[in-house]
Amino acid sequence: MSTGLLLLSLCPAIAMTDTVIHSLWMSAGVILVSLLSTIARDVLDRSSASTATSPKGAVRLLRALLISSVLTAAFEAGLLAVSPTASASMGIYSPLIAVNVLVIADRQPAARSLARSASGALGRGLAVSASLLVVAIFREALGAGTITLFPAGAFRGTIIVGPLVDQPVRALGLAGGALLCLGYLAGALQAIATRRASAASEGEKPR
Amino acid sequence: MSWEATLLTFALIDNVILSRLLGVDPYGMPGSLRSAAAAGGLFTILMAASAVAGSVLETQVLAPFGLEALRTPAFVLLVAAFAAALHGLAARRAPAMLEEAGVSLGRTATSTAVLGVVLIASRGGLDAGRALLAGLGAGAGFFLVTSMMTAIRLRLEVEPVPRALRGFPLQLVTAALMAYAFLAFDRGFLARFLGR
Amino acid sequence: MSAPPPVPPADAPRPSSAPRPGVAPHLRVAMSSKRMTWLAAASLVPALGLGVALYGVPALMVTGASLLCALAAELATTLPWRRFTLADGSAALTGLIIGLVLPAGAPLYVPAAASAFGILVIKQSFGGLGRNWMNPAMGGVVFATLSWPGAASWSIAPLGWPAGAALTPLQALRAALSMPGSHQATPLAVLEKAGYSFSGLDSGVVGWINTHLLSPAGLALRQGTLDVFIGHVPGAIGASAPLLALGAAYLLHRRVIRWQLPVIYLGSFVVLSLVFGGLASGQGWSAGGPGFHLLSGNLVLAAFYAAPDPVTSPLTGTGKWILGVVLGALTFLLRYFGSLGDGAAAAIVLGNCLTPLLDLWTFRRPEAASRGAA
Amino acid sequence: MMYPTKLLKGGIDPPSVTTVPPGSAIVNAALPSRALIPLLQHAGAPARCLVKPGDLVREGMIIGRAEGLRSAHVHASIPGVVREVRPFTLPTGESCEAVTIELGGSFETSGKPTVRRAWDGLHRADLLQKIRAAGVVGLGGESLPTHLKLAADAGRAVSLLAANGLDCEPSLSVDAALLRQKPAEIVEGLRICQSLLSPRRTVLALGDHSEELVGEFERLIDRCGMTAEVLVLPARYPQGHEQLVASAISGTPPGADPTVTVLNVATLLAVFDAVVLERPLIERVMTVTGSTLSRPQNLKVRLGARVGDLLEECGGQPATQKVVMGGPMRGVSVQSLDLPVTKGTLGILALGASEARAPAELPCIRCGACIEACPWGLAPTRLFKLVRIGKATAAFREGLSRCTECGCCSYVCPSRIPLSSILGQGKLRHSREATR
Repeated sequence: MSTGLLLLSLCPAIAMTDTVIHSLWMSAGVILVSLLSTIARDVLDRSSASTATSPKGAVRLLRALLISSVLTAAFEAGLLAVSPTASASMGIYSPLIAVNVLVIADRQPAARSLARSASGALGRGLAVSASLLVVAIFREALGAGTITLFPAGAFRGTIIVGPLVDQPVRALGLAGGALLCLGYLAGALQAIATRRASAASEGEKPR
Repeated sequence: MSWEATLLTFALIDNVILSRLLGVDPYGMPGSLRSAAAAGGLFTILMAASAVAGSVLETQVLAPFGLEALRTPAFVLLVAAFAAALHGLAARRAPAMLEEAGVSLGRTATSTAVLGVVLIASRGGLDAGRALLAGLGAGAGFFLVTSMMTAIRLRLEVEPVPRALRGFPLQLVTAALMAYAFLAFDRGFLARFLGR
Repeated sequence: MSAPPPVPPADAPRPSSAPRPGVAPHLRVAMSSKRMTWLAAASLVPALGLGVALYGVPALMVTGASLLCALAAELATTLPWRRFTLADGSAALTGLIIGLVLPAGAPLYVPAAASAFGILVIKQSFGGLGRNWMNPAMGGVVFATLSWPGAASWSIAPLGWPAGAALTPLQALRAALSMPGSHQATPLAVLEKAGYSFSGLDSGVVGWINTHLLSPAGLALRQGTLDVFIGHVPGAIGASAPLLALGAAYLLHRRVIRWQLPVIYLGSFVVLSLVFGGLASGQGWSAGGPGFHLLSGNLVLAAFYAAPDPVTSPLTGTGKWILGVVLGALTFLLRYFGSLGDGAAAAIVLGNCLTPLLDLWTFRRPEAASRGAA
Repeated sequence: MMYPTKLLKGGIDPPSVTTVPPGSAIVNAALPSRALIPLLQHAGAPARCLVKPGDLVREGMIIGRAEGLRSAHVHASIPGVVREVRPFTLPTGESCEAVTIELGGSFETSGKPTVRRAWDGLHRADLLQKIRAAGVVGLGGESLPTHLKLAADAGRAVSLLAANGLDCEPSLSVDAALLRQKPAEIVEGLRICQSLLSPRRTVLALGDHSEELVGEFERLIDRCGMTAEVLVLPARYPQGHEQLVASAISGTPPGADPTVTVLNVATLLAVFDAVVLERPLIERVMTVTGSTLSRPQNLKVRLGARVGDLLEECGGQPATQKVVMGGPMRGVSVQSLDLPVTKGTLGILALGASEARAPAELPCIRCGACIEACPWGLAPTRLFKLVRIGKATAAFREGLSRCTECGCCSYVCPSRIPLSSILGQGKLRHSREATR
């Protein structure tokens, strides 16, 4: 998955990296919706492709929006049922998944088989959640001095990160912190990509 | 909320880009001040229109008939519809502006910034008038911040910045620094400023 | 980095008799940007000296921490690339300014973090000196203030006060204004109520002036006027307006900084305070005390050492004028209504966000040039 | 003093390297024992060589014939024998043939009583022919053959003829000295040009350091019954630039009016010599100065004389680290003292160690000093960055074409960035791209 694409999909989701648990919920939403919507669109495409009237342009966009938004709504309902607090804290950002996954999908070349496109979607979702998780851990650990997970048995759900909890770097927990972390994450990804590219081009032209 | 409070909140304090983290995307960077202005205008109109429609939809349809579950699809389609309408209008009335803005229907229709404003306005339970102000304020804030970020980017273009950070990463760091700067305008400031 | 100038290096092999090469022009101005930076740093030493005299070791600790951290951060981001940039002095100046802007009571991680953020994120991420668009010192301070609002404004009692924590004049004023009823008080009256112990020097001088100069005119200065003026009140380490102005005067004389930006900045702030300041403290129109707000806090330092920073201030004269007014207005708003520190640093970084726009707007290209990149 | 309104914006007042005391006489340099005369001393193509080794040449005899439109004749500056004719590279980098003449034989013109020839009756074509035959070129630095400037094409009337009495660079005082010592000849030369161009307005522009000469020149102009104004401009660099002088006088923006003709006073003197004395251009006045010279002075030098000899004549010292042909702002630093002086040599600077050191470059701090200094209203700080990242074309869109490489930006830059030379490279690169 290309760096630019990953970043593009991260941008709206990055707001939910103030705590680790939020990032996990967001990741779940992105994975689910992108996977299912991709499958649905793919199926529809293939069926309509057989008939001569393949929808295009605005119609196509409308259909995609419809699919992803309905799926998102379903996810929201599910989240509300599972954990009302989580759905409350997701606020306006869970509905945004609808347009978000669509933006990603639109920039993907059409895959040859259904399995391919599905696995592609899954891969994208996983990449996004991994990045979200990294940013979230970094931000919450430094910005709040905690790492919030599920309460499970004796474990009360939050890990305290040493002395930071007393004087956390609050600025990293703020919106700016999210942009900052995403920025340096993007830098790292870009550096890796360029290194790969230069390593690849090493063969033909020595520099 | 008083009308000026609404306007200032959506423009400065809860800025779409800097505080809500909507609308920074690696493909959507305007290439010049003119195109930033054009895109800003386009988005402002779109935000205002769909925010109003959104609040009406919320208060007249969704809430009374208990259709909150359908909120997301409704708003998504609403924004898309308005985007399509606006594009059609602009293509006929102001093709130059549309050209300058350089945003495709796909991008406006799926713009997280616009949808975000609609959602915030409706969840905040703003009436139509306030929603209009909210949309205008958000648009103004979007316009201000994109212009500043564009100017900074044009300045960085000619500088030998670190290779790893060139381009979008620095755009994000820039946005982060601006976000910290704009935090000087917080709710306390608004309260004291409009309070007396 | 950038391509080398087309001058063969001075140590290039050449016949000893033959003259040296070199590109035109063959004359250069004496003042180099490096010397400018070091002069600016040197001109801050008097203010630092008074700070140390007033607050003792803690002041040294805070300034030292910010200074060392700034230098370390600069080294860490340059040495791996075989570059050494400490000599240009900008890192040292940044560290020094951060130290002077913070109060002596701040725990050491505050100056350290401010310097680190200023150098690493604000400056070096964009390629180092001259490429950053935000002032590293002020940006770093804003970052620290946002992260630790309390710790970054812990001011302690200066020399001749009962030891311990103490409110800065602005904090005292805000506290007083926040509680009802005390609106009619002038700043200095508030300070007296807040239990400020003014120095003997102050009472002596003020008393003398009142009896010998003002009493005939039926006027009188309040207790504490002198202390506030010279900065003998709890607050930032480098808050002594007269000493800062002294250093700034030297810089202006050597043309290291130009007068436009600071003067317009302070001027517009004073005008706004005179006209609207009273409203903020509930005293009605044109009843504000600009003197108090001008002298207490970091406004003077920001106006002379942060605003005219060439890297982050507009290129054109028009741009400087506009920015000056904007900065004055922002400082006024944030100081009277805001809650982020005393507003000076925040105003500067907000101004920095505007500067690139001003450059694009105010630079008129010659007729020959068509509408170009910008 | 009342200046015209439209003076240059920006510009600089550099401390001049120890300059010639004002009002000191122009000294005749010793005759060179051998003269090395390049056949390219003008704008256009090199002149074609007319002599071969062993030939005897008389003083002022033509040895190079103009080739093509913008080319000019070259004459023997001393009598004697042609020793060799060899390819030669000028300090500017261009190459051409150069004739070496060894002094010998007798002088026809020098030291003989001069005959003044009346020219009022002459036809335009004859006047122009005389000027062309004498190989007169612009002596203000640009070296364009003067007869081209004076051959005003019929139809378009010349709006302004300006005599430029401002030295084109700081610490050069050629024009100031000539104004003091040859006022009558200069006015006569101006009258000749006026009769050729019949401009709507004729102005003699003086630098403010020769302000006291205004009265004298007005008297001279009245006496010879011509209509011309005398104006004083500030001698702030680069006010002496042709276009800036013109715009200061006419009030139009620089380069806006193509029908303006500006001639530097040294050129006017050459025109006078060519027409009235019928003497070719074989010698010129130049300022030889610098911190390491004990006797800086304005020398009248035979073309082809050796730079080293001239420096010694002015008390050159071993302390000299850097030698510049031309002025401190635009001059070319030379590697060898054996180079000859040419029609375009405005002066010679001998600089000491402190001035010769090439300062280390620091990062641009965006102080904007270069923008304030640029007389053409450009933003060198942005242009040089564009050029360095290879966007010369973008730089042109932002006005690089207006740059004259006057050097003001480099002079004021506190980060010691060689702005003007970088912009120069940018112009070259762009022209190459354009041709490609």
